[in-house]
Amino acid sequence: MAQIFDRSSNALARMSLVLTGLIVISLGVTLDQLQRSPWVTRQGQRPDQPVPFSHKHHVQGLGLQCQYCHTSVEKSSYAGIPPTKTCINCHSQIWTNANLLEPVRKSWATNESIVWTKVHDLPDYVYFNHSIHVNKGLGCSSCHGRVDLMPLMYQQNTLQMEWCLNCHRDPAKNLRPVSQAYNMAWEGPSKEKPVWCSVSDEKTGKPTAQSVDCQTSEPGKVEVASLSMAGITLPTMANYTKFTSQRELGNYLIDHYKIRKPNELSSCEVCHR
Amino acid sequence: MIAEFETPSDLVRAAQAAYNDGWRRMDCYTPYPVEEAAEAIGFHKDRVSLLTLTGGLMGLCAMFSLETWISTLAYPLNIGGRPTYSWPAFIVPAYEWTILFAGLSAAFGMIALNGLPSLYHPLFNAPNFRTGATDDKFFLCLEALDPKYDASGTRAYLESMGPNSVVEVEY
Amino acid sequence: MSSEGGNGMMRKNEEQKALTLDQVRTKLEGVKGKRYWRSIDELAGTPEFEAAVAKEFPDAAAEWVDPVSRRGFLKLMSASLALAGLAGCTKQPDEPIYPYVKQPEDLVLGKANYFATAHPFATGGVPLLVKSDAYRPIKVDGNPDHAYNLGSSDVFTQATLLDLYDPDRSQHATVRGTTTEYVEFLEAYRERLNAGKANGGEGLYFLSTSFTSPTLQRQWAEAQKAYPKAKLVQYDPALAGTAFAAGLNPQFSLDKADVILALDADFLSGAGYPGFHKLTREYAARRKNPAKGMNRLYSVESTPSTTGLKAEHRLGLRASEIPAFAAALATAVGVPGVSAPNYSWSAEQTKFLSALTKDLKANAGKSVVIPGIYQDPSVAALALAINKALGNIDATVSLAGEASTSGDQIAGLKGLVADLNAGKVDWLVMLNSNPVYDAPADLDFKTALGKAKVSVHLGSHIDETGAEAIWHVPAAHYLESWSDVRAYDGTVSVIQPMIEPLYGGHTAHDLIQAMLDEPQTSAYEAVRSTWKSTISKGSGADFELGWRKALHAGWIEDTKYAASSAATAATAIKVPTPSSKDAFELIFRPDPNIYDGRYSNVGWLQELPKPVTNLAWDNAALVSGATLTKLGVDEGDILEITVGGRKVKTPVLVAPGHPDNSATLHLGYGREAAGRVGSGAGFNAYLVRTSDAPFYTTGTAVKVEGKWGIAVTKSHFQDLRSKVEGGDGSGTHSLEANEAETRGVIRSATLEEFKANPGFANEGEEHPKVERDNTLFANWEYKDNAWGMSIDLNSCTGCNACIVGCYAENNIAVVGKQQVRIGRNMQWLRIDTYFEGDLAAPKAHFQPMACQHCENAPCEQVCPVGATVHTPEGINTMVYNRCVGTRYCANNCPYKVRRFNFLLFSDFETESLKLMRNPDVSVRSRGVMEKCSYCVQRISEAKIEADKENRAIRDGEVVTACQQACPASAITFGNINDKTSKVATLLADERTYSVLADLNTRPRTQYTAAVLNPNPELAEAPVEHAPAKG
Amino acid sequence: MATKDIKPEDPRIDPKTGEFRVLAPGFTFKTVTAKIADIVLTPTTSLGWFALFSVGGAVATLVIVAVTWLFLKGTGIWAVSQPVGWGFAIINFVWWIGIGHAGTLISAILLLFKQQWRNSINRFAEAMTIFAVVCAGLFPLIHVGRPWLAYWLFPLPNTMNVWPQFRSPLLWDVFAVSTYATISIVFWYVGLIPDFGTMRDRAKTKFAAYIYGLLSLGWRGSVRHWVRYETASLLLAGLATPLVLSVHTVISFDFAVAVIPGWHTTIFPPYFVAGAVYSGFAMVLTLAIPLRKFYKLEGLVTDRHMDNMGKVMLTTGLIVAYGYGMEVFMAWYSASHWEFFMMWNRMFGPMGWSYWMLIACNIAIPLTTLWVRKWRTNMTFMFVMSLIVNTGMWFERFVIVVTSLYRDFLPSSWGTYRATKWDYMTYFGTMGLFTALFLLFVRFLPMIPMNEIKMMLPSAKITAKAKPAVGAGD
Repeated sequence: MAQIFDRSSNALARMSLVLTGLIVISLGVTLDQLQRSPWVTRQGQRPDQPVPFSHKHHVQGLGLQCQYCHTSVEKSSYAGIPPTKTCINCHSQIWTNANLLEPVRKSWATNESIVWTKVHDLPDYVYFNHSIHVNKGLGCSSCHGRVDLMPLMYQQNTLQMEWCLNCHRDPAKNLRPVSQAYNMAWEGPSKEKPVWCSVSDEKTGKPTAQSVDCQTSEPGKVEVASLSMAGITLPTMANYTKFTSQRELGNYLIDHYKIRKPNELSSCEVCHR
Repeated sequence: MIAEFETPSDLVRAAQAAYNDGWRRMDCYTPYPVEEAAEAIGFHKDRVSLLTLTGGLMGLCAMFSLETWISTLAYPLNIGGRPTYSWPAFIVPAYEWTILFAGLSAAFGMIALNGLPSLYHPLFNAPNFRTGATDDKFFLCLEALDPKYDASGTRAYLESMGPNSVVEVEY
Repeated sequence: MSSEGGNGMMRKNEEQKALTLDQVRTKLEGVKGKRYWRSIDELAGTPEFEAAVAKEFPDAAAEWVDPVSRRGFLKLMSASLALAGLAGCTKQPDEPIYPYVKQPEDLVLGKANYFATAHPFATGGVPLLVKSDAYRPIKVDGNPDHAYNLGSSDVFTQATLLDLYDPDRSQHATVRGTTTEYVEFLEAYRERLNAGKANGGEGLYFLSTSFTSPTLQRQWAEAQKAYPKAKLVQYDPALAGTAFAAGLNPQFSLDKADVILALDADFLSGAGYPGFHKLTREYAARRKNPAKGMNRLYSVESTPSTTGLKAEHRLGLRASEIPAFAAALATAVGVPGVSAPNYSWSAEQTKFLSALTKDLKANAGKSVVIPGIYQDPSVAALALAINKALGNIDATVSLAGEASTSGDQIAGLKGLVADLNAGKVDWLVMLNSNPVYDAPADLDFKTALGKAKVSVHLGSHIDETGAEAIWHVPAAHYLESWSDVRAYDGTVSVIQPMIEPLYGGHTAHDLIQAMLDEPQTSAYEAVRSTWKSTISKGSGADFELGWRKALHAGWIEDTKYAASSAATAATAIKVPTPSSKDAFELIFRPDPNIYDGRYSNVGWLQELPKPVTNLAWDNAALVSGATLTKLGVDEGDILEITVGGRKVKTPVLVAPGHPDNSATLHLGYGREAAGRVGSGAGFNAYLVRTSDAPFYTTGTAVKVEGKWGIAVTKSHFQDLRSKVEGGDGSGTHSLEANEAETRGVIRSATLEEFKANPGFANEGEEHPKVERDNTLFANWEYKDNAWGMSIDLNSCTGCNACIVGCYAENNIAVVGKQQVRIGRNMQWLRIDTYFEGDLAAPKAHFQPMACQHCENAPCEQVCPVGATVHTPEGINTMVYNRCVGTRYCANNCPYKVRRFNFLLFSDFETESLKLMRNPDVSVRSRGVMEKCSYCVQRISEAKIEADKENRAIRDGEVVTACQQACPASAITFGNINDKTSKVATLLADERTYSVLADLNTRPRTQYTAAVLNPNPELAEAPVEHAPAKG
Repeated sequence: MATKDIKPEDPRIDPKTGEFRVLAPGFTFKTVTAKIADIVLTPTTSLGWFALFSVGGAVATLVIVAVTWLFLKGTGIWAVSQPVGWGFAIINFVWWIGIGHAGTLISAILLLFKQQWRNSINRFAEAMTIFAVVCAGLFPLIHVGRPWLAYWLFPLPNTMNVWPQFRSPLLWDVFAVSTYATISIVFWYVGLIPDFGTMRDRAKTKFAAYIYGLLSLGWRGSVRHWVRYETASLLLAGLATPLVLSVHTVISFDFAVAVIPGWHTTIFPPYFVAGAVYSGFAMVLTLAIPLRKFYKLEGLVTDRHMDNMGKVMLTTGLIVAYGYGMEVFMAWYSASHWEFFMMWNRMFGPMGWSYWMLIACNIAIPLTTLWVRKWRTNMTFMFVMSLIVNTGMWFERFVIVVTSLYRDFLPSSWGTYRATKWDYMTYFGTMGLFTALFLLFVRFLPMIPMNEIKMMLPSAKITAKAKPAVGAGD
């Protein structure tokens, strides 16, 4: 009886065994990466919109406030998409016959909605509430990115559960003074750019934002400067605390904004009902 | 150079003799486990058991630490008022993984240590090997790599042990 | 990405709410799919089709016939596609946003608005506060500020929401079955009216349900001036022939009553009885704190009702015996000039009578006798006389002023039919009524209707009458239109529309107004002008201001009936003699769930287990166990009931405590043109109901072949166990109830026992008090809020309002009869009914049972994916989108309150239903477990508001849907960590116990044990009744 | 055990021991190889095989139909409802797994106990195990409401940062069963390797030789390999033993850990394991008896095996009976109302018939008759008996799952259970699947381990001095 396999087969057999192992592993890794990829999360995609609306132009260029259009962001779960009227307010005066704005004029004339495509589209079983975030010192840019630099709107972050939890488990790293919520360029305090905060009368039944006062310029500096010429130095206002790192500021705001504990924030019913 | 024997006893004696005569690069081939033959050629201990033990321990630690991490650190949740570190509940999966890992390491360890798969092997060139070795014949093989080996002498030596036949195999 | 695609649609609504109503309407008409389903539905309705199906798939046939699962059945393909998609984890489709063009000022999208209005129900208006999400009404609840119901509601009121969004509502005017426009009709109508001017409206007839709206009454009065010969007939099948319809509407106030006698009056089980909300509240209020004394309720009734079963003492009499009994009582308490027909009362009955008499006399002035409205008018008169004799008038009874006076409705209808047959009727306009279906059988209205030259039907559906009438005009729902209505106490509420008519419906106001000088005047203007004087008068109030105030508050000041003790002239009361003891009596009652049939197509109500019987999706001939034996039938068998040659086939069901030798038939079923839900459910009791005996009569019943698959949601067996086996050996008691008591599920005591031993509810080894420190592992700490609920079993009357409220709040699916039969109904909240003692004369315990939110929840521990977990506030929360559906939690739940979506139960297709859903609650898809969440969406909302204002949640800020609906305020919810909160004090009460405490599950929902206040004279064991098979 | 009921000159008896022979006399290495290998290597397949296989296949398609419909409509097509949330799916799962156990028991435990007689039957017993586990494993997967998410039961990294919940016995099942399946397959394959070698060398066609060659990994019977091989299989046996005991223990936890009366009991683990072995051996008999008939293997699978398996069944049957007895006793002795009512309801409630069915099939019939040796060696009797016991054990699971659930704590939520045609289709479908797989095994793999049989031949004895090689064994 002769050989069934020739010499090479040994090497082949062992190779193939090893290969199978490798393939299985790499498959796993690929899938794990895939579920986080923009292809799934839609990060950075710019869907076709009836009007190529530029946040960059309106926010950075014209300096419109976020709430000018997204009126209910502080009051409601739903930030609000501006009605055609909001557009017409200005565009009945300027660019009155730009082709780009045809859909707007049409809508205004026919009383039919402009049909936009949702960019930040959470899964339907997720109940997100804008108002509580904005009122507790979370800025627009923390989730939506530098909208003021977006000619066409796109989704900055994954909006996946792990991303939400990332903050709900440690809010300190993203909190900012409520007064800064709409400041797109806010970067948080640093050695170079410290932040000073003080707490006025904290009594319940009053929006937390009002009881904490933060500013980016050293309080009372002005006077100090002017007077120091005369060789007198005044102490800076005592009740202001100086923050040079996001962590410190975050913890401070957690205390004074009465942010709930991570275990409460990461409890299921907070987002799913 | 392989010699074919009819019964296990013959093989064992032959092997014993060869071993005593100082042969080392040698092996026996039988259709079913013949421990005596293994002893005869001085093969006693193997490392399969050790592999299995380590495998088992790995499984145990892997699963138990995974469970602990998940329920106390990764996402601690209040499950029906139970403590997050409910070790009694963690025992079962850890136990299963111990066995799983141990079992797999035993099997694959054995295969690896035996240098399998070796689909090709010179012995298969021997005309009578494949008809017998896995059926009812018993083979003693003295390899050319052994210093005592020389074609004619070894043949004579094997002949002297009363095999059915002696064949020289191309390496 | 998830199977909550359903709630995908939810989400879309949140943007679509921005759709203009025109768009919504076009959507509703336009949707191809919808037409398709409709046509399939129609096809599937036909008998040939069903026969064919039955041949094809024998056991699937049921599914096809069953309207709800038929839908599911047809959706199969789409479902499977969806599944494929999900399996492939495809990405969500792009979702569109429809912003407003001009957004209303006061609208904040995502925040609900609340508007006051009222539900014009036949027995009186129910003041409402309606939750509106972007101008879509999504929840109907009582008006908390209104003195009448203080925010409570009832099954009908709650269900009108689904009635509004019913996809089967008629959407076009039709003439002879072909679609047309309303204007077409208006033209013809105006023509006729102008022609009629000359002869004073000769031959012009109107048939309507009772005019509850003062404005409508005013409009008619004016119309009558213009058209003196025009005739209006009012007919409410459930009320025609009652003293109430005839105008007798005394006001009872139970808060001052120590002894209450209900003479066949079921005032605790639903809005069917005038003043239900107030009466129930006042009744319950006197039972909340037994230590401070409580009232005593006697009930003499002809069919078991929650009222009778709650009563300390209940006497079951055949309907015809009750007038005689009332007369006997009257003479006993010394009412002059009453001749009680002599009748041989049994020992038990005599005993009851004497004890009752004594008690009433002893409590003269502090007692009240409440007559049943479905009784012979003499009962009402006698009750009044007795109350007068006892000096209860103006103490516990006040004789109200002008009540709804629609005269003798039956006589009116008879007259109309006579005129029809005589060919006198030229035009017959039928307003919101369905006489072809519900007119007395002997009148044969259908043929008569054919004799009218022109017949017009204004109705919400193309129902039996709509199909017969020449013209059909879609009616606007009360949530779509302006009107007004009087509450029980006469207070007027303005009904304001919550949404533009979905299908361009119109109201009776429009049709009557058309007869007047300025036919164009809208209902809005009409209502305003009705009340202009009332609102303007007094302290020179500005009308506009007053009007806005009235709209905001929900009622118009000083419109209560003036209490006029101008007693009715003591005319000799004629008391009918009871039918002979061996005559088989039939009792007709409007159905507790779908009333006279007007709610047949409301799935929530069809699926709602009826009080006492727990029967869903059907009506049945309710009989006593003994009668069942006598008739030689079993439950579910079919009886043929004959009344004067008219026959109807009915299923049989035992109602514990039903008087022997009589059967109760509920009206409202057996509809042929109700819609996809109501058509074909139950049997039509109107077929044997005649104009001379609208509420009870005598007839015969014989067994016929076949079985009627009835869906009873709770098992009921007789306890036939010997003492050794753990039974009581009587063989006449209920197995479930006996078990419930041994297991400490139900705990109760008499007032004496309670006084002697206030801690009775937590004693003995089966009833241990929860030992918090008796644990293997450290207790979990609940620091901030800890939500808990207390349910007062003494107050709960089992009226079901809470269940329907829960349906509306939590987007609960309707599953259909077949599914209910195999125990798959989805109610998160159920009312467990246990019949204590001899099933022939039982007492009942009603126990609302929903998720108990156990701190040591057995369900959570066994979920392999952690889809049900505890929140830091102690809520046992169910994460639908994490659930894979192993059903292990449901198995391991000792209270069996978890509900599983075995099939695709939620309706993701029907457009109109999407508008109805609560946007804050996921619509659960197939294969997902669900259960009571303590209305977590409301808690979250309150938390967010509180956090924004940097304060703690106030006690009473979070109100669960069931709590809100409950007329007896038996349910209290709140934070048990706050020791001052209402719920905390209640849970601390000695009578409070937790069900199955010995399992140490530590429920957050706990119950307050019932205390009864029996009359010592009647306290000892009642007479034995003949044992019967159940 | 006494053998007086059988005449000593009966050829089946081994004169030395007075026991039945494990192997019929007259076998040599060669004949063993020939006998076993040729069943597989014959180019012609018997019509009987085809007939049976097509029947099995046909029945197996039921499963495909039923499961497709299930995935389209949802678990609602089954009879599961409130309060009976688990039905046929879990019953069949437990039943199949139980059957599997005998295989591992024979191959592992008996190996450890050096019960040589197991050598002839362990191979197909193991095969039975694997196919049973395949059928069993199907059920937990399809019984969930959203099968496409079943992978959430495995601890895989994901973007939700959520993980399985390790306190759930259901999750323990996942690990127990998956481990069990893996180890059984590995053990089985390891056992096959040398025989694959033999097959390779006896294969008549190049193709067969090639395939078997691959599968044998080039096994050549070096004694060094044999030593390692022996250690490995001994270790695997040593591991499989605690595994097999744990698997049904864990499955019994599904019930024992729950609070439901009738589930919540500590006796379940031992009683489940015993029950598993009981039904398992029954199934081995159901398979072995026809096999040895068709393939004339009476010489290798002798009456000794039948006799022993009968004894094992008797023993385990008695343990199971003790379990039932204990349940009843505790119901009374514990003075717990839950237990008492549950027992009363099981026996005399609306579904009492199922309880009496199980008593009849598992206790009344087998435990009275299996004592008689003559019957234990009567094939027809044993075959019938094995079927009865399998039915009985199925009913045991039915009783545990259904009659505990349909009337539990709150009387108001009591219900009932009536299986639908889809339930039955799925159940019988898996039987077909099992049959089909098993027939494939019989056709293409050596159903008896040749090397282990050879070890048992007298000629395998190592003797001091050479002995003329003549037909060994007599």
